Amino acid sequence: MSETSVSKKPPSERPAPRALPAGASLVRVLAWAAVAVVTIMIPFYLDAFWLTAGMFAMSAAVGAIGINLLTGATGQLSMGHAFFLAVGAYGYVYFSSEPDGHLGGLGLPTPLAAVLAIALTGLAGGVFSPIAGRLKGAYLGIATLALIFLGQHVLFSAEPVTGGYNGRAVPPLELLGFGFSDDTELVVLGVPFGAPERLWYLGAALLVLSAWFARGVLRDRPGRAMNTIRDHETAAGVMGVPVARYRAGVFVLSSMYGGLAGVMLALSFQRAVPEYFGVMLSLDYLAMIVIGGLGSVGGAVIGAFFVSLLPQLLTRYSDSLPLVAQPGESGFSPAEAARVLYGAAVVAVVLFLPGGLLGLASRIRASLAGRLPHPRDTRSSS
Amino acid sequence: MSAPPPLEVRDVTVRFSGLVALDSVGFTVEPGSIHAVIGPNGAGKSTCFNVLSGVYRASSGSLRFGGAELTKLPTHEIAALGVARTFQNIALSPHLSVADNLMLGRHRLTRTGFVSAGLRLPAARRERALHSERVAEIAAFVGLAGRLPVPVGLLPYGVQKRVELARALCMEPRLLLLDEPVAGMNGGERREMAALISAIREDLGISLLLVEHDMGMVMRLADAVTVLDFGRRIAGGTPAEVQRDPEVIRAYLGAAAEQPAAHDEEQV
Amino acid sequence: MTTFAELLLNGVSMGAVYALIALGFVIIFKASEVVNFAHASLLLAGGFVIAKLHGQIGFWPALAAGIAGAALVGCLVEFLVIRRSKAPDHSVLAIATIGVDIVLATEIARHIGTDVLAMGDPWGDRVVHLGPVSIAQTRIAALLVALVLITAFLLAFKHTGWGVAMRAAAEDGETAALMGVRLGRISMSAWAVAGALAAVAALFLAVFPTPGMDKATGLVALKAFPAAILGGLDSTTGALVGGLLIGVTEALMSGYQGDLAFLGRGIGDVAPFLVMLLVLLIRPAGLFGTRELTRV
Amino acid sequence: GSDKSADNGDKTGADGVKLGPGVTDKTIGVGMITDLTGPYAPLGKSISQGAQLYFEQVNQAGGICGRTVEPQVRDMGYDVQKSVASYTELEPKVAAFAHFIGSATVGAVQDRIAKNGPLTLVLAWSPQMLGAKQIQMTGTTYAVDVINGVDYAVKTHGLKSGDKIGHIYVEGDYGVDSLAGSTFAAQQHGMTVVEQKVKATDADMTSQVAAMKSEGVKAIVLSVSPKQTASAVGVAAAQGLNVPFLGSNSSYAPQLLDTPVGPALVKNFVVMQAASPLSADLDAMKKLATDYKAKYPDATLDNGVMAGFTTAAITGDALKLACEKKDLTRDGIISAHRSQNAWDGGFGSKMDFTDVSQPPSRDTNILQPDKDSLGGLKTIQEASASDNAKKYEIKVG
Amino acid sequence: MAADDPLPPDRPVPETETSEGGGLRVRDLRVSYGPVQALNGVSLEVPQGSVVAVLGSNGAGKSTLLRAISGTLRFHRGSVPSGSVEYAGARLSGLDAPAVVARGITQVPEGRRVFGRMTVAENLRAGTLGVRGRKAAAAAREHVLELFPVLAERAGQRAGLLSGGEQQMLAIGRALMARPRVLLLDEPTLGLAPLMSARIADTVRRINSEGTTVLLVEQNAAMALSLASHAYVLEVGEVVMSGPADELAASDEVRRRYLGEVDEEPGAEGSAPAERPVLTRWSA
Ligand SMILES: Nc1ncnc2c1ncn2[C@@H]1O[C@H](COP(=O)(O)OP(=O)(O)OP(=O)(O)O)[C@@H](O)[C@H]1O
Ligand SMILES: Nc1ncnc2c1ncn2[C@@H]1O[C@H](COP(=O)(O)OP(=O)(O)OP(=O)(O)O)[C@@H](O)[C@H]1O
Ligand SMILES: [Mg+2]
Ligand SMILES: [Mg+2]
Repeated sequence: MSETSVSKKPPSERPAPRALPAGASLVRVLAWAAVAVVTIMIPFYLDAFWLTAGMFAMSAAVGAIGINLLTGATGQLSMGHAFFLAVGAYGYVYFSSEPDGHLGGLGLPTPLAAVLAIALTGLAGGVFSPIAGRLKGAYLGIATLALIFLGQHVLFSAEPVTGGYNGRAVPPLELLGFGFSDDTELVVLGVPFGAPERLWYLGAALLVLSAWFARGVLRDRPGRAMNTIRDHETAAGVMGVPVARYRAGVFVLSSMYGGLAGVMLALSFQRAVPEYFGVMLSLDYLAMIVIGGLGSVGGAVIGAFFVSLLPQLLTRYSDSLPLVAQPGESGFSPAEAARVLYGAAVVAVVLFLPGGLLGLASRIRASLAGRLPHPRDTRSSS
Repeated sequence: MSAPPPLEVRDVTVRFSGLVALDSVGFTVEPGSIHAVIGPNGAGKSTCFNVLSGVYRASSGSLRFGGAELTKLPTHEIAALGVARTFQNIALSPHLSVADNLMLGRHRLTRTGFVSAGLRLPAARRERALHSERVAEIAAFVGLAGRLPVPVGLLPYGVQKRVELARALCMEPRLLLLDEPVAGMNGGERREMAALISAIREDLGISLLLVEHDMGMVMRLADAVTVLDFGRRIAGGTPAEVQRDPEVIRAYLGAAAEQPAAHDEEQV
Repeated sequence: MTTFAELLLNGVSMGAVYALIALGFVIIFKASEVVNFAHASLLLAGGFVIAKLHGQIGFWPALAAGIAGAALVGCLVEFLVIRRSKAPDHSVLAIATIGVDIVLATEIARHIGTDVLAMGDPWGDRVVHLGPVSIAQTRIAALLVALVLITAFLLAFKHTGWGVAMRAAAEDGETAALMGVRLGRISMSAWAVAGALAAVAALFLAVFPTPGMDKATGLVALKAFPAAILGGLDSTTGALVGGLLIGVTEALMSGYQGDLAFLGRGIGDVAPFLVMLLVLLIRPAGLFGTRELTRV
Repeated sequence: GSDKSADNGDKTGADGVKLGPGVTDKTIGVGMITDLTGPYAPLGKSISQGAQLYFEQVNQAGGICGRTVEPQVRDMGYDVQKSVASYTELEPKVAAFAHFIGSATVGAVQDRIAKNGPLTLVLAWSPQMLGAKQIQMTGTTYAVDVINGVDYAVKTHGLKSGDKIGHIYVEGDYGVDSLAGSTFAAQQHGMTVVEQKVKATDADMTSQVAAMKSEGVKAIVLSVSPKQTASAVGVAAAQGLNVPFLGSNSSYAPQLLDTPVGPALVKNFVVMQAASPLSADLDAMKKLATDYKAKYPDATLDNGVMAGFTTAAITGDALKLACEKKDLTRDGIISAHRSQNAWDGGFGSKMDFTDVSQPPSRDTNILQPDKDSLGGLKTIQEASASDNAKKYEIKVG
Repeated sequence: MAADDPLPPDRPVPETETSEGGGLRVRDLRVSYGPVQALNGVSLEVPQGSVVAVLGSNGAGKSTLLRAISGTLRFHRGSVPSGSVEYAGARLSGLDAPAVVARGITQVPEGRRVFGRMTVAENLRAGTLGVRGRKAAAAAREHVLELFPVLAERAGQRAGLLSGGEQQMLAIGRALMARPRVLLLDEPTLGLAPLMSARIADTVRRINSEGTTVLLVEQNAAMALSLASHAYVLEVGEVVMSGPADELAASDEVRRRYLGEVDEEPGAEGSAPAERPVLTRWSA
């Protein structure tokens, strides 16, 4: 509704947060413990396909958390996220690989390279801040779309750095002598631990860290400022929040998350290919936070897993159906079906789950925990 | 915190494409006083607030608050000087709890940045504890004690108005600008709000600049009144003087002033 | 020199087509503040119908059918998705249109398959020679059509009840309803119009100098984004100016890419976005967009 | 989940054949990673159909090594992530990949294949695909095709030293490598190249052609998509730029003949392609045509089918050879494959798989659009390698 | 929705002059926003041609009542479990807003809600969208501009930039453009200068004298009661009092709570300040 009206309309989404009964907190602890155990066990049971899929999902989750800080919490639509993933990925590759032939590189220790890559994305975000600080809504969204096209142009042209169209190999991360690759033999409890297994744990750790950090940001002073910029820019300024600087700041932060996601992605790909960092990827990220739930860390993570796993599952099991649709016969090929289903899923969530999957979850919890306070309880005079 | 400095408004002019919303307006808010700005709708009262808080830029003129010249400063730096305001149209974050909305008021008094918040550094923890205590105090003072965890959006309008006031108080202002604090309230609520405002002045000794159409309330609270009409200052002085001013009666009070039976008198 | 003139002319005429697409975005945006990512598939739908029918029923009827068809698809999207959405804000709805686009594009692509579909248009590959420079008749047609349509909508938005209702609905649905505006109809009409425009644009995208339409034709819609934005998302004039600007930039940049090699070859395709960024730096709401003036 | 602790190391089967990943006593898994939903979907469809057709015939003939071949197709929609996922999934289950479409998509897993992957037939013709024993391209590289083409043009259209030739190429290694070819050939003839790079999404070549025209080029090489070819040729015709066009092998599709520019194409456009055209007068080709028609009555036979069938056949022969050597381990299959130096499978063009750093051939057919011949192309110069093509040195990787 | 069930005996049955004239009639209306019960069993009657006022503190359910009549509850995810709304004997319940407008009932929404990005003139034009007839519209425009000359001066300005009061005038003017038979006003004097609220009051009288029925929701009880023939007091979703305006104006309860006159007994809100904790200055 227009800013000019005296807004008395209470938001109908999101029920009031209620202090959890003592039991609930215990339940929560147990739940988390369970999640932790499962995460640790998975590499012992699932094969490479699942682990790689998992790694994709986890890096997506990190990236999604980033864009949710920006788009969800601060209300700054960004379609350029893929660009920052690219910067992260290629930054890492360039910093870490030894120069060979026409391909350049700095040959730095891989952990350092990773950190620098993230810093670099932050820088890239900062360079964009004159725009990020001033624009909002659809305008910012499409302005950031430019980043994708510029980015891809550079990726294709700057061959010495990016290796051009076919990309270039990603040096495996090596932490304190432990390499995240298949090179060294490693067998744990009779299970061969190759790159996928090792990366799984790395991914999980990084995801937990970034989620924890983002949660901290959202729950404290910066988060409040961000939300107010989203809800009422002027009020934010009058309350002492330097709006433009904050917008730019959040933009930088979310780019750095993108950067980290890019590094993780590169590590699991083992090769960085420009093709990948296109518009579709950016849109997928938007889909993630909307499907998961805008503005929250949990939402980003759920959405990321949903969006990055769904198509893979659909294609994976596509051969349980007769594969190539016979020509002439007008039925879907399972692959097409997978794509359509994915699109439909996006639509469905937006339509029927305001607040996304997370919103659904919390609404269920709310309806279990009881009803909203009666107006009586929220009355002025009584 | 010492007594606030005076606020000196000197022939401030604000133009919007075509129309002059403020036409070389000038007045002074004495330290620790309640100064009311009244005038017909569209006279320029809110505009006046908006230049004071940096939302609009004055085309000319000066706004001195203590040592500072406000006309050149961006909103957040004005806030940093201890100038707080409420809005004529509620401007809260509906999804955030009352507590969070109030905590936003502490923004200028706190330091926690992305890093320390993200890493939950002890400094951030300490700061949060310290300030939420104060927020609770202020909430109790304004009568929001029970409501801290409730999302603002679910509160009735009258209560939201008080959250606005509380948020402004949380900035620990030295100058507080209230734009129609009792609009949309019924008699009982108006009386409460009035009491609240004078309590603020007594307890904190800060200066208040008040825009209100409820004459009864203005008469009761204000130490001095400035009357605007079509962006020009047409009268000023004590409430009594202003109320008798024929110009003011013509432009603003209308019949209301003569016949005490009219509702405004009785509002308080 | 002749090259320059030729490139310029070509840019202008291509720009006209971008303008038509941009206008589609603008209308949806005005009516519902949604950035419509499904526009690409509206294009495909319209073009597909024209291409399939012109054989049997002749070009003009086919064109009419295509326009109707795309409009219908637009209506369906509105009726099945936009109207049903409980989405809290517009950027969320925009995401929904992404989903819609995936579904539609996949489905239509499946029907198009490998084919390159000709439009059977009357202009063929005839070109008009203006002195040394030559320009395709199709492009002149595009330019004229764009000018006419855009002026028409400019007037419609300003002066017809439909236009007022549309803007009212976009800004505050509840209040618009209180004025007796039938939100459903308004937004549906907007989508229908956008679809119709898409069909027209599709026609000009797929006729000479391009051999016909295939399933990638829709991608051109992406190029219309910068056009719509730098013109101003809610401005019909903006759509035109933006479109032309993009068209010309692109034509010149790719025509002279030999001299601009230092920017990396193929700069022609990114140039539009560079221009857009420059404009936005100076005018955050685009050239003709109404900037959000809020007051408190 | 799958039983992880079971190591995928080589075992020996009942019949004494050494078995590698994807091979059991009953079956041989063969993977195909293709594009059924992305930009190359139509091509991908024909390719997998071609391959399926081959393996069906093989299985009907009793399979390979007494084992039935189990083709496993995955669609990666030309998406890099999906392609990585598909490879990761199939890699442990298959003895070889009968085809793997696309440069970027292969590129994403190239290093992993080169490390310990199975024999992989790639449908991408950039030099990056050379150098690893596991990775095998068919025919020759983009560059060599173009060189042959330019030499042909010089021969037939009397281009001479000092002339300019234009080259419109699409972003990516298809374009880049082709450009390398034209540049090399031009140097050899003392000519210069006028470059115009386009994006895959560009549909209108007017600006590019205008630029060419103003440069006064004598011939134009097209390393673009069929649609872009049509636009370029059409515009040139309309603007009276009457020069020969030389198209790389993926720049043409028979469907173009039905579009308004059909005539112009027939008039002055030729395609350079390593594989023989479907219209070639070869028994194998005819058989393929009939079999395909039989299995997919209302599908159109195109180069895709042919390519899919050929790669499948190469894979099949490698497996058969390995079987004779009683070694179906990865290394067994690969070395069996690499031992062949004149594979032709009845499809005309001979291929030499022994040198991992070279394409299996340097021959190119010069073909001309033609409505009446199968696949819309007829031969105007039989497969051969020009001197320049022979001496052109291919930089691996 | 339960069809018109008879009024529960415990509720004060409004004794109305011309109820057969079939004005606006609300019967035992319940409204809930999800879990929030905003109205539980409200009945009231607005006879043709009368002015009826609804008083009540914040959150009492006044706006909800109007939304239920004008069919805009759906915009707030509100639902009507039971009860009915009738106008001139025909059921309104279940109709959507445009249908209600078509029956000559127009609401001025709470908080102005002018179309900020459109000009004042366009806002007025928007007011006519629900009704037919160009000439009628022109006449209505005359009438409105005569009531609020400011709107003529600002005709070209974007409504979002008007002052609070100007916006309020515009909102009312916009509603009058539809020449409604029943006008629902939600806090029309909100934020208006005394002179201006007096003007609004006159306006209401005038349009009422021109035959428009008015249902007036007001915080400004004094003004409301001076305008209305009949009034209802709403608290927490229920009618707690109702009767002729003058009688209500005389009742202590109303005088204390809504007219805000201080009476001496402590304990009421009057003494709220006494309970208020002292706020010390912040030092840190
Ligand atoms: N941003 C703006 N652009 C253009 N005109 C404006 C702007 N803000 C205010 N105005 C105009 O300036 C004049 C003063 O507005 P202002 O809001 O200060 O009035 P006010 O005294 O607050 O009235 P009210 O008591 O109704 O709130 C009005 O005529 C208004 O239309
Ligand atoms: N959209 C909504 N979602 C949830 N609760 C709502 C909604 N709108 C109103 N309410 C609740 O319903 C009750 C009645 O609201 P309503 O706005 O009708 O009160 P009111 O009498 O108009 O108050 P005011 O004087 O502030 O306008 C209040 O408790 C309010 O919190
Ligand atoms: Mg004001
Ligand atoms: Mg209300």
